[in-house]
Amino acid sequence: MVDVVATNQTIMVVGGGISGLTAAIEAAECGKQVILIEKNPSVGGRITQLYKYFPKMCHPTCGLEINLRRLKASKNIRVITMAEVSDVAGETGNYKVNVTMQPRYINENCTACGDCAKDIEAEFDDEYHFGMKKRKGVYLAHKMAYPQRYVIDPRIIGTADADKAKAACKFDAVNLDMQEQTMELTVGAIIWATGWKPYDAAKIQPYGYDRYENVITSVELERMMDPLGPTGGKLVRPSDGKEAKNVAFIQCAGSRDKNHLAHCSRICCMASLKQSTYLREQFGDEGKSSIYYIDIRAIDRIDDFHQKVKQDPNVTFVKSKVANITQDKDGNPVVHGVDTEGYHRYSNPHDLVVLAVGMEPSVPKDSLPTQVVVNDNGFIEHDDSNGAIFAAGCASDALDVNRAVQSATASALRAIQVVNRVAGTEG
Amino acid sequence: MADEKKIGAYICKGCGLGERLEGAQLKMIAEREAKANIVKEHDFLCSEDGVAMIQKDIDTEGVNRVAICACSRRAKTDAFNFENVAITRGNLREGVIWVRPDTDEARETTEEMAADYVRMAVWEVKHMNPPAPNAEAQYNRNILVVGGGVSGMTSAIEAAKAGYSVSLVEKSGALGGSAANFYKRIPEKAPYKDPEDTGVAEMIAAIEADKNITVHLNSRLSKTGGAPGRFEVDISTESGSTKSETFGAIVQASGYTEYDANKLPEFAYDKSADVITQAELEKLAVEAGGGPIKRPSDGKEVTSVVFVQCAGQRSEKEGHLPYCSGHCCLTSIKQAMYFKDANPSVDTNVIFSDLRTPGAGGEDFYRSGQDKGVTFSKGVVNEVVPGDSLTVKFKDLILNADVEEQADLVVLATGMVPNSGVDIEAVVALEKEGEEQEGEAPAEIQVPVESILNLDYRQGPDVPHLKHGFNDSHFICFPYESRRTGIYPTGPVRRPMDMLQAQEDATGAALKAIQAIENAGKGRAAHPRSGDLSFPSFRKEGCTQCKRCTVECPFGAIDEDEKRYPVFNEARCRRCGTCMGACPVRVISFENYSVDTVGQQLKNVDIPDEFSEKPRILVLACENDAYPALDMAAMSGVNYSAFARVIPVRCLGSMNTVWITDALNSGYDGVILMGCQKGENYQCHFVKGSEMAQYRMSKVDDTLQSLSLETERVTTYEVAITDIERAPKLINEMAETIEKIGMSPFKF
Amino acid sequence: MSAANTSKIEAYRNSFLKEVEANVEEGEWVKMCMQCGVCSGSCPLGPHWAHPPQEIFMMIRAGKREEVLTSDSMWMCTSCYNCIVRCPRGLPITHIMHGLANYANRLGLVPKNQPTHKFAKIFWDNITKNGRANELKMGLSLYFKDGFGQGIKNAMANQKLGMAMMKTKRMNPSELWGGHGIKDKSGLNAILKKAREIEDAKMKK
Amino acid sequence: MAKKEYSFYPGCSSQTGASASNMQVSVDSMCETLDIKLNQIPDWNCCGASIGYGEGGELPRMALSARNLALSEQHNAGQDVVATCAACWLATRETRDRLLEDEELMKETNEALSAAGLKVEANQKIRHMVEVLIEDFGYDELGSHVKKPLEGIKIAGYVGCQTNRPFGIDGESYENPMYLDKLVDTLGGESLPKYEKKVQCCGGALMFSEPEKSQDMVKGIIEAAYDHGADMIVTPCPLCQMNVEVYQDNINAKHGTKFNMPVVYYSQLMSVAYGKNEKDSALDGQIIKATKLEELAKK
Repeated sequence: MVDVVATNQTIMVVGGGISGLTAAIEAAECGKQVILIEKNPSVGGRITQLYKYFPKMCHPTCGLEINLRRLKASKNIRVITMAEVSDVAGETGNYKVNVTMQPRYINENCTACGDCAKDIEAEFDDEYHFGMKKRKGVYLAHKMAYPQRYVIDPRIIGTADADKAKAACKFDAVNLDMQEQTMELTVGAIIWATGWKPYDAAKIQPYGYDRYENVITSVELERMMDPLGPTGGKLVRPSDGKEAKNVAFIQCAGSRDKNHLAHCSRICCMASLKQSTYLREQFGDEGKSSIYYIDIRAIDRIDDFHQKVKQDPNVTFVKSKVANITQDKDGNPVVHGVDTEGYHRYSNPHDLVVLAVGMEPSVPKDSLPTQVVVNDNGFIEHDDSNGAIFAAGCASDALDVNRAVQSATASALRAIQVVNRVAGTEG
Repeated sequence: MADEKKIGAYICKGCGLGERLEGAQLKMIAEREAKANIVKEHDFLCSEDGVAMIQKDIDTEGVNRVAICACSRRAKTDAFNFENVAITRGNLREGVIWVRPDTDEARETTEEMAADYVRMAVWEVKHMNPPAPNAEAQYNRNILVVGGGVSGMTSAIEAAKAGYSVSLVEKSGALGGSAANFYKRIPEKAPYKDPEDTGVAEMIAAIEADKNITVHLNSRLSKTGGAPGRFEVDISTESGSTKSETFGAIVQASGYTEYDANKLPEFAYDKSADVITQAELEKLAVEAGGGPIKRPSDGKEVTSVVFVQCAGQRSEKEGHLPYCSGHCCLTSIKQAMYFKDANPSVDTNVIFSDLRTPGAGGEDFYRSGQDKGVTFSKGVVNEVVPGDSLTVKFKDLILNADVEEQADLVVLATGMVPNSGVDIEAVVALEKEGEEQEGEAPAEIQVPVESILNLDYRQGPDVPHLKHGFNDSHFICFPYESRRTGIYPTGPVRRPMDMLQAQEDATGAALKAIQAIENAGKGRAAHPRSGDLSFPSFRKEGCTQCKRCTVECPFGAIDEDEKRYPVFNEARCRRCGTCMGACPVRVISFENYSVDTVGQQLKNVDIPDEFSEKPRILVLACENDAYPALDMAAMSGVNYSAFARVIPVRCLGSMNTVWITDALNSGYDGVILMGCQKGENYQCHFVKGSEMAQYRMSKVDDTLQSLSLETERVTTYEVAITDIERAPKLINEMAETIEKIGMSPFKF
Repeated sequence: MSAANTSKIEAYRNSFLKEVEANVEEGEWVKMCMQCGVCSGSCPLGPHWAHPPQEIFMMIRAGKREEVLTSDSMWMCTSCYNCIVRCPRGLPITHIMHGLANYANRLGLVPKNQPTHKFAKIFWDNITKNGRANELKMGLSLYFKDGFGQGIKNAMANQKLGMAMMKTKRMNPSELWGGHGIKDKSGLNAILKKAREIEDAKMKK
Repeated sequence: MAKKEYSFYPGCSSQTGASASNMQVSVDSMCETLDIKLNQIPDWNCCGASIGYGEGGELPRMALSARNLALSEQHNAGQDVVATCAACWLATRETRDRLLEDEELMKETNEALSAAGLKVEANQKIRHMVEVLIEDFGYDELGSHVKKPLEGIKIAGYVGCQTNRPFGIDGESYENPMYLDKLVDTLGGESLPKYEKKVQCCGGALMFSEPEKSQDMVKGIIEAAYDHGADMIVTPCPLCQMNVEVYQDNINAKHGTKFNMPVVYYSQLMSVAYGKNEKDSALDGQIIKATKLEELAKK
């Protein structure tokens, strides 16, 4: 049983993505006790799957490195991975939270030496690479994974692979008898930072993501750019490995659409503008991008990035929501629609189509107290009736990283106000 | 703490180190050569038992310098975490055995590599001291908020709610800022259908009722000095009275000024009273108070209104704003609703190029606007012709035609211009050029050159601007990290934003202010080296008052005293060491990081003679990006030359050129510097570190020539944390270069 | 005031939009279009539309009454419902197109010899006469819609087809004399008459 | 399985001697095997189809379908209304839905109906025959009656528009419905699930007023079927069947193609698979003979 000390002066942060990490660290560096709950084997969340950030084109892992150093240096934060909140009860300043922890089958002794994984045969889709690549049944989620500890996939428990892993470890770090655990924690305030998931592109039937190999999502493209990723950092199309030099970006794939997500996901326009520069990066003048859009939403001062991309003769902007996609004899996806600026029809073949998929909030309504206000789009609203449950990042709205961090920092203060009040009354 | 240094060196044999390396050999080197007082091996050093062994030596043997020769400093950090001692890590795993093939021919060079890393660790820690909180640390729970608009009021209220006391300084005679003149605000709650009350009155009331908040109206900051935990601020009123107060931290919420529509003659703002700005429409709406809105010229009830989006914005034209102000689309929808809600038969047309209503609420509000009958036309307005009925000439981009529309009223969505004070870098640039037009900042946008903070910092009176006059943070993941420690710009002065975002932003800024106070009180560094207790000090005797440290400090932490000696304000310092790298006479150092801690490492590497064919390559790597990249290369099984000796540095800006000359003199055959990207999109978390290093290295060529060494022997690279394959390649390339040009003659 | 001037004043005013909202089936949806163009791109006869749906919506907002109502674009609608299921704003575009066509017809603004318009009339008369479609008569009147001579040509051209249909008992010559129909014709016509009255009464001008 | 009863709306084209009379024949044969009883709505009238809009306004068109609903409620109370024609199903269901969501429309419609002493409540479910087969029977049940599997016959499932949009069959996509393919497989035939024209419009009613434009689309539908090696096309829609089958000569004449692609109804496939003869399966109704089905039916 994990021993976790929590009081109603403790702040619980649910979700270890950029928002949760930020909230936890900022609060801890104000001297507060924080428990960080993460459902995956390691913290970092979605940003670890991104190649670059707009508009600076810097690498997300750079900021993550700093945050991880802050996290390691802080004695105020307790990180619990592979854990999820199953139930929350109580009120401001005094919540009882039920946390369920899945077994990792590998304990703190792990030095990440990798011996346990060496001879494993079982392979599974690598969720870190959206299944575009396989990983072993014993694995380290990725090179920046923290805690830097291996994980055993429950699917190999009871197989010879599991025993191999155990036998290979010199440090007695493998424990195949680990079981699911639950515990009840008392905390004063909760920061809800469960982030988002990419909208299921298969549901956007006219675009045939489920039918055409060369129609992929924007998040999958980010993995392709990873030197250690499924394509070794090469921008190629899935069907035949041909270099994807002529790419269509389809905006509002699932966003601003009553048939899918009614809200605008905010990040997709900038993401596609950013990704158009990947083509430049890989193919120079031969890399051509076409961006099919309704409105380019490069909000506030980062619009200058939009202006810059616009000046690139290799990037074409078409004011149009693509009607549908077909595939020609050479396996090229062909996008059909109407350029609404002056009414021009098009049927354009491309090497690859990238769907700028929307942000679907991952707010599990049922594990939250009923009085927490969740709007029709699935985001948690600011509302007094939420008590001391504060949404951070994309649990509160469709936000880019910069705004998510802003929101997380704000929610950290809101939580601190509560625990300080508690401390005051408790003297 | 005891002054006499007692060094414990601990050599791990786990993770294959035992099998790959000659443990006894390493032990002997640590004892005999490096003269560690206690040297122990362990099969599993990071285990409870191993850690306990070290702790015991600290407690009972008085070990106060700990050299852990095991894995990278980035691994098992939580295990090797001992109080009140200086710790270093000899990177034998990621730094040696994981980047070398496990073959017989490789064995010898791998052993030598390991041996050197043990030497380096012990010599480094020998010159380290356990840092203690600096003496100037002061705890002050008062927060100064500059600006009484929505952002400022929010910061004040939120900080007060957390139990801190706040002084709110507002230059005008009343709180509320721009929003005080708004009729309604963009909705912040579902269903996002109608404009909502601004809530400004409630905020003002809350502030007046809060005993933790003191308000100074008609006041400005005439002088701001000191540092986090001890800011000394002169608050002067219009009447001339001045009172001095001290604060722990500062929130700068100085807001924005609406762009001057007179700069847009094509829209006839100067010719017709019925062409107005969004702010002016708010006034009309307040006057109408929910009734029909009347036009300024003759008080006639408006029957048709056209909203011109991006007026003077998102434009490269001289004098226009190159950016988007973010809120204008939503604001125009809100304002069109003012008309529609009062009288649905009023025609309201919004002419836009991209309609920007992001997020959950934005799109709902857009739909609600359409539902109320607000029409939207994608188009570009070329001209507004004055007259009893205004003629708006625009190109309808959907119908692809040049068209005209008649309207009683035209509203221009002009953008936000930040009140960010003096652009100190532009001023410096001008001084350099030595031009006449003093103080005239040639930034893209003219911002009021009147200072907001009047900092008496060596580097200038305000927080440096990032872009377009906004003093935003440059960092995606760290939006609050301004370049003035303990001073946090928030709201539209930081980035264009609407009220909802400003309130969110200001709440976050309040937290950062509180955090700065808590850190300063404990003498801890702020981001990114948060928690670091070390701080720079200098030997006054040696100082030549050259001012380089005061000029180069990216955070303006160093002032000058009357004798022009540097004054280090520890609480302002971010511990990057740029000053240390800048100092030509090497008098600046940190307890646990100094010219010696690095110098001694490189000097004590074993340099085989010229004919050994075993060159030595010194790699100085930024600890945040290049070093992790090499670590991850090791984790991925990428190999690199056994001749490399990698030393992590806090920032390449802390690189003192003496290290290069020392290295060359002691016979290194090549030197590689790995720092972060510099320039406009710099990725250096200390802003100018890598740039400074580059600048210093430009002078190194002379040194090389004077030593008659090939310039290829010293190279500087920009390396990102993702350069997992490239970074090792760069090292191998240097090895090849040396093979070509031959070994260094400077070997003894 | 000259027509030119009025149209100038009317440009981008909502008068026509309001007229459409009041008198056209599902017309109140027109204002909700966000000009994404998915409808235009989804229409199987798209290339034959002088003004695709999303453009028509913009023209309505721009007050282009004549151009819209005299256009034959909406007569190109094959009622395939692609636009409806794809529209991100949930506009019942097919119905709006039908509504606009019907409204243009009421106002007598449909371009001369618009074939679908003619067919629609033939069809309606045909089905309302007996309460059920008489395919043969419909076919014939269709052939002769452009006059007798053309009618013979059309008939000849499709003779083979007709024969085949009859051979397979999918067309019955006896239909020419009476043919299928409902019993309560008068009742049906009374219903339609009443319905038309109610609708006319609601028309706003 | 117990007998199932439905209130049946055949529609004009299904009448004897009308263009889709062959569908009706095969539907009856299919129903016999599945023990389905179809109770025809007495004195039903035309639904107005999709082209009715030109002359008939919204309310008159609603009234047409409303009259059928009223009669069904009166004579076949408690039964779901089932249609075999896409246009009939669509018009009737659309009317029902709009009547239910728009009180004023309901009021006005009843006002109109009262002219013939009728009243509508729109309280019956409106369903397509294919829905009935899939939802009330299911593929397994449908398969259980197969006596002559359609072995080796390649069949392109052409769904068309109005059976598929805006309502469609539950759980099927508007862009790529699979139920015809599943049905073909169920009957032992060879489906062509990648046939990309399965929801391409055939021109519908515009075949009469815009023949060239419509026939160009039909051309694509048939070409694709040939590309996929289809022996025949199967469809649930009378207008689709007619448009795709009977104009192949005209298309050949105009484009020099050699189209001779049989187009049959799902009900004909089922009837043959269920062991019925050519006549019951209305194969004699094919202008382009479905030879492979005939051979199978003969066996």
